[in-house]
Amino acid sequence: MSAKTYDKQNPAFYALLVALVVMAIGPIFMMLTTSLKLNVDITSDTSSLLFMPTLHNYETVLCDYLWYEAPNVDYCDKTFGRALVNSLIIALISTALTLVIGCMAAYAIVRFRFMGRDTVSLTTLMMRMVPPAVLLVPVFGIWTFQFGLDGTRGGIILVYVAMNLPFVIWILQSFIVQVPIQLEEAARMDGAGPFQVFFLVVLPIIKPGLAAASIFTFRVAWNEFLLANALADRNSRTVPVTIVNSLTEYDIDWGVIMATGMLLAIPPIIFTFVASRQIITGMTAGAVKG
Amino acid sequence: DGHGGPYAPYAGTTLVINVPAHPHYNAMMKVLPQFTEETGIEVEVDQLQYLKMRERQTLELTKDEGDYDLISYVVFSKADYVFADQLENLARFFMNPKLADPAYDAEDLIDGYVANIGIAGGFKGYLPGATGSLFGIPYGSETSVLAYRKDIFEKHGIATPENYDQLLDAACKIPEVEEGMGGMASRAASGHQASHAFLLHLAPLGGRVFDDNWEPIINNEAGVAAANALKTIVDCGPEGSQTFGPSEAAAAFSQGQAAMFMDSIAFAAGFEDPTKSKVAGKVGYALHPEGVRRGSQTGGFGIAIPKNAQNKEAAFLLMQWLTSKKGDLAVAMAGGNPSRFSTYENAELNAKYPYSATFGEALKYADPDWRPIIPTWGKINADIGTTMSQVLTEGLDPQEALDGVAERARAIMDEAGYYTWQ
Amino acid sequence: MPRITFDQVRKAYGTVEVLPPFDLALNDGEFTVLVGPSGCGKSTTLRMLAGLETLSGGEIYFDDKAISTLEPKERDIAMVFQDYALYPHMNIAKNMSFALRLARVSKSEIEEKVTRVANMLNIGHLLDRKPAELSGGQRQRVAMGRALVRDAGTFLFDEPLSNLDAKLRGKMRTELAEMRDTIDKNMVYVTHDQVEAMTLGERIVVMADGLIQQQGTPEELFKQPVNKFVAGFIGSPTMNFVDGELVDEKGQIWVRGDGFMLPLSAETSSRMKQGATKDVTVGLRPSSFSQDVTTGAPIELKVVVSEYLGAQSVLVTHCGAAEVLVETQSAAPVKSGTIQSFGVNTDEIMVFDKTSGLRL
Amino acid sequence: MPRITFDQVRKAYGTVEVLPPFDLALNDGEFTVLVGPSGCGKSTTLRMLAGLETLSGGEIYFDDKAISTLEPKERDIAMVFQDYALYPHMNIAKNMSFALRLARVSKSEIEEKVTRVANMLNIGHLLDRKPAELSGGQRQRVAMGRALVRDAGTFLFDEPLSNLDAKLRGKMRTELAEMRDTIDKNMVYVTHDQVEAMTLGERIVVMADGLIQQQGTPEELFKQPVNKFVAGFIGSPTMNFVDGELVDEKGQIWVRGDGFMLPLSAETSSRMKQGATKDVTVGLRPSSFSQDVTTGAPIELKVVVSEYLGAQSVLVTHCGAAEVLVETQSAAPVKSGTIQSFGVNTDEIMVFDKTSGLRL
Amino acid sequence: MQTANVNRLTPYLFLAPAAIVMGVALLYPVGYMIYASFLDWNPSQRIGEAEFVGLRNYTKLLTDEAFRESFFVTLKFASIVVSLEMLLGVGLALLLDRNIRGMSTLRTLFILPMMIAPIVVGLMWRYMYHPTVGIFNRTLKSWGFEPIPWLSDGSWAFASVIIADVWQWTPFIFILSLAALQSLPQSAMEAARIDGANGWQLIWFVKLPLMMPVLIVTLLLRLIDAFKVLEVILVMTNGGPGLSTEILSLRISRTASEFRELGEAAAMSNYLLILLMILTAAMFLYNKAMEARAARLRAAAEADL
Ligand SMILES: Nc1ncnc2c1ncn2[C@@H]1O[C@H](COP(=O)(O)OP(=O)(O)OP(=O)(O)O)[C@@H](O)[C@H]1O
Ligand SMILES: Nc1ncnc2c1ncn2[C@@H]1O[C@H](COP(=O)(O)OP(=O)(O)OP(=O)(O)O)[C@@H](O)[C@H]1O
Ligand SMILES: [Mg+2]
Ligand SMILES: [Mg+2]
Repeated sequence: MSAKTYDKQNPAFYALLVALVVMAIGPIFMMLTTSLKLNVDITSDTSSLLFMPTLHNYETVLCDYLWYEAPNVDYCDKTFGRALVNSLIIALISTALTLVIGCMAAYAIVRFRFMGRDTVSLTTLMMRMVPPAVLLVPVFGIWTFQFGLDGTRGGIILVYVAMNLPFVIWILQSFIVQVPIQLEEAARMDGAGPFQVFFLVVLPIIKPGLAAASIFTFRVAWNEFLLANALADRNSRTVPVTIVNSLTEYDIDWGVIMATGMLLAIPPIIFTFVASRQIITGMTAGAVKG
Repeated sequence: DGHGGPYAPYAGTTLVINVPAHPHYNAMMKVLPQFTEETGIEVEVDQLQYLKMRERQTLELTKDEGDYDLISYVVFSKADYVFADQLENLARFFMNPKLADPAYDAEDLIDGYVANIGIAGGFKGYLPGATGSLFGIPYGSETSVLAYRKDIFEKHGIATPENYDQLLDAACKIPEVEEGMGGMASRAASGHQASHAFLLHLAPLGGRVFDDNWEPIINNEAGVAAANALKTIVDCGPEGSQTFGPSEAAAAFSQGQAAMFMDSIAFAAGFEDPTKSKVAGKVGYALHPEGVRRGSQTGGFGIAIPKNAQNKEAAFLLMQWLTSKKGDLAVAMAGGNPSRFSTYENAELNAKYPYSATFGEALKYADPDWRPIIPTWGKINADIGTTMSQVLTEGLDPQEALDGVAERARAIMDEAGYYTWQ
Repeated sequence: MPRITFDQVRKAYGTVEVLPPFDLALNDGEFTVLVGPSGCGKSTTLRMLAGLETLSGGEIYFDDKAISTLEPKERDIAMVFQDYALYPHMNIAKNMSFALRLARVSKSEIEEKVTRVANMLNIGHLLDRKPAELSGGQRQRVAMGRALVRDAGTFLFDEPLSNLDAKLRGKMRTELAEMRDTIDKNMVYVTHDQVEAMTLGERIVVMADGLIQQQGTPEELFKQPVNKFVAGFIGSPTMNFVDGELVDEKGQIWVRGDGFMLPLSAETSSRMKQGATKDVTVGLRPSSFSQDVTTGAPIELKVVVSEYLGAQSVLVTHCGAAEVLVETQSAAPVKSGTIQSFGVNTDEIMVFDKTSGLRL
Repeated sequence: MPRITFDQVRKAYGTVEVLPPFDLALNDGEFTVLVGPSGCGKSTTLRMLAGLETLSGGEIYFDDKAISTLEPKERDIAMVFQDYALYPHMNIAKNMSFALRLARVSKSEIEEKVTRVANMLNIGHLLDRKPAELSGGQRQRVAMGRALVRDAGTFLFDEPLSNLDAKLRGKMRTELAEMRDTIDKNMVYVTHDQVEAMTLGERIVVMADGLIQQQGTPEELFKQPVNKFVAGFIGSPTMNFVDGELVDEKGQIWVRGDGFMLPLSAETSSRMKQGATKDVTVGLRPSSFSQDVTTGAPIELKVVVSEYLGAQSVLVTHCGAAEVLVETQSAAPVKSGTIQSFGVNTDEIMVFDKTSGLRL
Repeated sequence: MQTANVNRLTPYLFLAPAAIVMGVALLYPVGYMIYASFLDWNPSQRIGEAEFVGLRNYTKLLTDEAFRESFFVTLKFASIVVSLEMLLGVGLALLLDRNIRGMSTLRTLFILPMMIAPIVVGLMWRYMYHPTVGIFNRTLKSWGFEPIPWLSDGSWAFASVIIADVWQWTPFIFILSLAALQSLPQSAMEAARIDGANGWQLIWFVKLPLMMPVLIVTLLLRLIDAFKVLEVILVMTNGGPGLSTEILSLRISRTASEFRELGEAAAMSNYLLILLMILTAAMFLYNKAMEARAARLRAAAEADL
């Protein structure tokens, strides 16, 4: 691979490229710098790139988790740390569950010709169309009065799994159809039962698809606000909910908000860097073959 | 464990209360430990942005068993909650000798607030009257005052506005004489904020949304005058005023971009905090200027016990403790907004917060009928808000705008059955 | 090593009957090749035998035991797939031992078997690699090894060579032929390539359109095809078919067509006499022509294209309107466009009923 | 129809030189085939000619005009790609006329040309279809048609048949051969299949590892290969190579090896005498053996596998330790495991230098 | 025949978890919602207490000016953002479809905007659009230009909202188009070059048509999401000024929580759903028909050889 050659491009092209990159990540960079500024610097008229970076805002956000007493945090809102833990638990568990369940369903649909791929694709698109704002009240009502799941992490996980399933099934199908059926037949000849075939042969082979799907599920489960806001009680609240709740009418603390925003953005950013290749294949597989 | 008296049976109970993220309730958080220490009752606080809090409560109160023992509600939620029979009538508790504190002195509570926030079922359904009863107690209630830059006003020899003419003159004069500074920072963002800003001027200028027969009169002269006043203020205000929510407006003022700010008293503490404000110490406070009458905002929050609460008695005890003379003073000293006349008269408080006297004075003019607190208000409020926003940003004619609002409001009221008896 | 018997087995997908009821008996220890054009139902037959496909009717017996409802793993069968179907995420050792591991064979035994088979197939040094890191031929051997390691009674092959390039295919074919001679198991081999069928099969079953056309040894099929289909299918280049009519001239029967008149051998003639058909199709193998006109009945053909291959040439010629392929052992290319005379070996002329296609 | 000359053309990807500098001249109007094993640089050569790949050095001349910096469209060439490269979104008519439309040829002329070529290729009825709606062979013809319609001076083909199945490939090959004879253009054809090269090429250029090994007519290559590589590459089944040594016995030169001793023909001998080498590799074509022992020098071989093909058999035999393929015109299968005697046509024996591989 | 039974049940076993979860937690609430659109239901009521009003919510909406306005805003918003994003995304992809070092890193960077929570994106842009402290107006001022009323003027606010959405979602289209481009058959491109196509002709006649299937799916996905944008606008403008940025999903959410009219909100989203479904179904049917035709003709082609 080291012998791979690249075309030479003219400098204008690179200039354009730099401009595009700045446009794409400029706002994120700005969020980062703002989160490192004191409020006085943020709201002062005189803008400058020269400022004293400070971790003050992060101290405020994470006050509960500091091993030292932050000197300038006058009032500690303990909810952020808890929300971070909730977000992680909810996002990870719902992602894992969605993948396993979705993968099994996609497999059944592809292999056993249950209903057409089209039905699933259509359902997926339809489900994507339902605005969460509308689902909110029915979901709350059902979760509360019929399932008794309100306020629990389990309840939130259930919605997220359900919300993400259609899309995951859709994406994974295109990966599973690519698994040669002969592999499964070979495994059957080798004496494997249906579940052995699935877990020992199919699942390991579609790992890239799983990775791609996981990123999308994670993104939704991590960022979702409306349903989490309705379903979570104070113990199961997630980070987006806490962010919105910290926007008071009386004083918007941009520094703290940007710091929270940064903290919220970090996991997806890491995810993106780790698995960017998979995201692309996943998206394209889903889109192109859908 | 040593907690005697009325609190003994409830020591060890944990109450869960739901309150907004608001300076007053931040102050409350500072006094709660005192309550726990005195009574042995633990309190867990769930703090939310107030509109989200309202959404959450709407859902929460429909449950059979609620999470919250005590809720703080936005004043206009009173109509919804009471109408849906989701709040406890406080009579039950005040009648209970084991719970009611004889020294409570309910008369000391600011009556405008009690009428506005606490009582339902009387005149027009949401005002006191022979048929009314008490469902909540004001806590963190607010009225509007005029905050202005003493230094700027002095520099240019402008007098503190006493009436609307002076106010509007000052608002537009300042940008001319003080470069880069707007006259008054006001809320104006589309929706609730613009509506709020409009109502702020409607009452003093003699207007009402409905007359006593529920006919919309928002489009009468007073209404148009209020709209024009708001437009003048916003046009002469600091840059970008048209999208200001209260926080941006307050920030504009505290960063020195506006010379006046007329809004809730709750902002005062922020202006005086030198870590956040550049104008600390330079701000003077005055009564909401008079139009054809005085009529300042009644708003803010009250506290109530949900029907589906699980520790109602203990919740009542907390409620009573918080709104008692002692509790009110404590929260005021911590930076909250008192709800009792006696607190405003307290010398200690006045020493710490010099503006308290002005606020106490302002409260006498708090107008309980500042806005109609009826279930259809949400829709009408939103309509006023978007229409006002159009007046402010798209040059829609105020009369035309308000005529439209009136027409739509009438349709809404009609549908809701307000004209059944006519 | 059971004796395998298909008894009135049929297969339909929905309403489409792809295999009408048929009987087939495979002798114990024999290497049987199912051959036929694409889509004729060879794979389906094999897969029913393997248990990967259900029967729509009839029964398959292993000796006297009906097995049609058994799971694949209960049939004591190993199978080599067309595209090898190696598990891409397992290395070669794991691939080969998968079945044994599922069957909970002891570690040491697995190790021993895998090593033995791998060495036999010359892939012992590849055991740690993943399938993607192997060449086509190596993968082919692994696929074979995976089947062999199981030591099953019956081995099934579904076109195992068709994914290889021509050179490798030839080589693997030879290896398979050697293996056929050393391993004494039931082997059923599916292919659509008649060369493979001829070189590998001890017995060949020719299928077309879901019907068994003929079964027999390679020689029988080549020399005594029962119909035009088999005659055309077996042999390369394919047999030429030209329409003609039978002419009886003084006891000697001739076939006459557009541009030729050939005498039939005595043996063929004798059979002809019984049939009343006059309109026939004449089958001539490209190898039946000789450039030495004296060695047979003379015929004149116009050479259209000459494909020079070194040791021999294939000539595309026209005989009247019909195209006729001729294989010559020429030492030099033949010029195209010329008219050449050939001698036809009359013993090798075959005559088919023009309508039914049956050999007369 | 320009005369095409490669002058010291070379190609490197990064630091890897895939084609060292080489010269090559293609005669005007000739059908030239570039043939060689996979990866030897055939496509690269063709693509440099087409202008799809830049040269790393040297120059290509059309007659006397240097063209290496011209865009493909300025070179007056048409190309048929291995995977046909039809535009999937255009119907066949549009596909064929694309180049003409880009060149702003008038509608009526386009129509006329497309119809003519389509009819010639027998795809006239498909003009409204999209490529996805065609079978492999039809697509192949469309690809050809797209090139033909352009009436370019030079036609390039990059393995145009390799995506077809064996039967269709044979058929298309014949059609191509017919076309070759009717269309008088420069044609450069790339393939790795020596059969295609032999049957199609008027001139064949054999490449290996980026080097041109030999060029010449099919017959020259078959009969007079310059080295072991060409000898082994051309001809099917491939030539057998066995190590041996030259023995001079009373003026008659023999090659002796493990299990054989064969006399060389006078002509070969005469050349041998000049060379001092004793250790040689003997090349024997499978077709040089005859079952009739009297027709040549006798040799005894042990038959390991017999591949019966009907008209002939290919025998895999052992001569000492070496494997030797023998092609026989047998009427019946040969039993494997037996030892057979053959006569070797000594005229066809070739001798190669054991180390350099050059033919002696 | 126990094994046979297991076999017949296998597909159901694999499907069951997904079916149960989706049925219980997705279809059921959606059905609930559809039912709700026939009710006069405020969120303080339980569904059983709500009054059945038939189609009243639907007919009322038809005459509701604010709804029509916001329907129009939605269409305007969706069509503008989607066309802008398609234009930019595809254009960039065509531009950047080159063999350059670091392409994968670049792609990763371009993905970042869409991985960030909508709430955060809204806040970020709201901060940048801030009339005084926002980076845009600051920069404008420092260069001596008039500041722009980003969010305080109806048309500007609409533009601002579009800019934010374009920022966040152009990468999505860019990446899909780039992937599509890079998987196009290379030889078709070469064939076109040999056929004499120049750069633009290559793009116009070959690349774009070949990317079309991917572009259509991308367009569909984007369109659906554009109809659902909520949090970003909510945070940035809350629909204002006036109704200038009040897209339907925002209005739905406000109708549910501010106006407390669940039935009406449900009816609104059903309107939206119907619109989207018509679009999608049309596209699907068209695709199906094309595929079927192709398959039929190919079968015919194989047969006649
Ligand atoms: N699942 C199926 N549904 C309907 N028809 C099928 C199915 N599988 C196979 N067929 C049909 O059954 C017939 C026989 O198929 P089979 O795969 O056995 O052919 P084959 O002889 O193996 O061909 P090939 O040489 O191409 O592999 C074909 O006509 C095929 O179209
Ligand atoms: N873009 C490239 N970068 C580096 N090496 C390349 C590139 N393209 C081709 N090569 C190398 O150049 C050599 C010649 O390739 P080329 O495609 O010409 O072979 P070929 O003779 O056409 O083979 P085939 O018959 O497989 O098509 C090969 O070794 C190949 O690996
Ligand atoms: Mg098959
Ligand atoms: Mg090549």
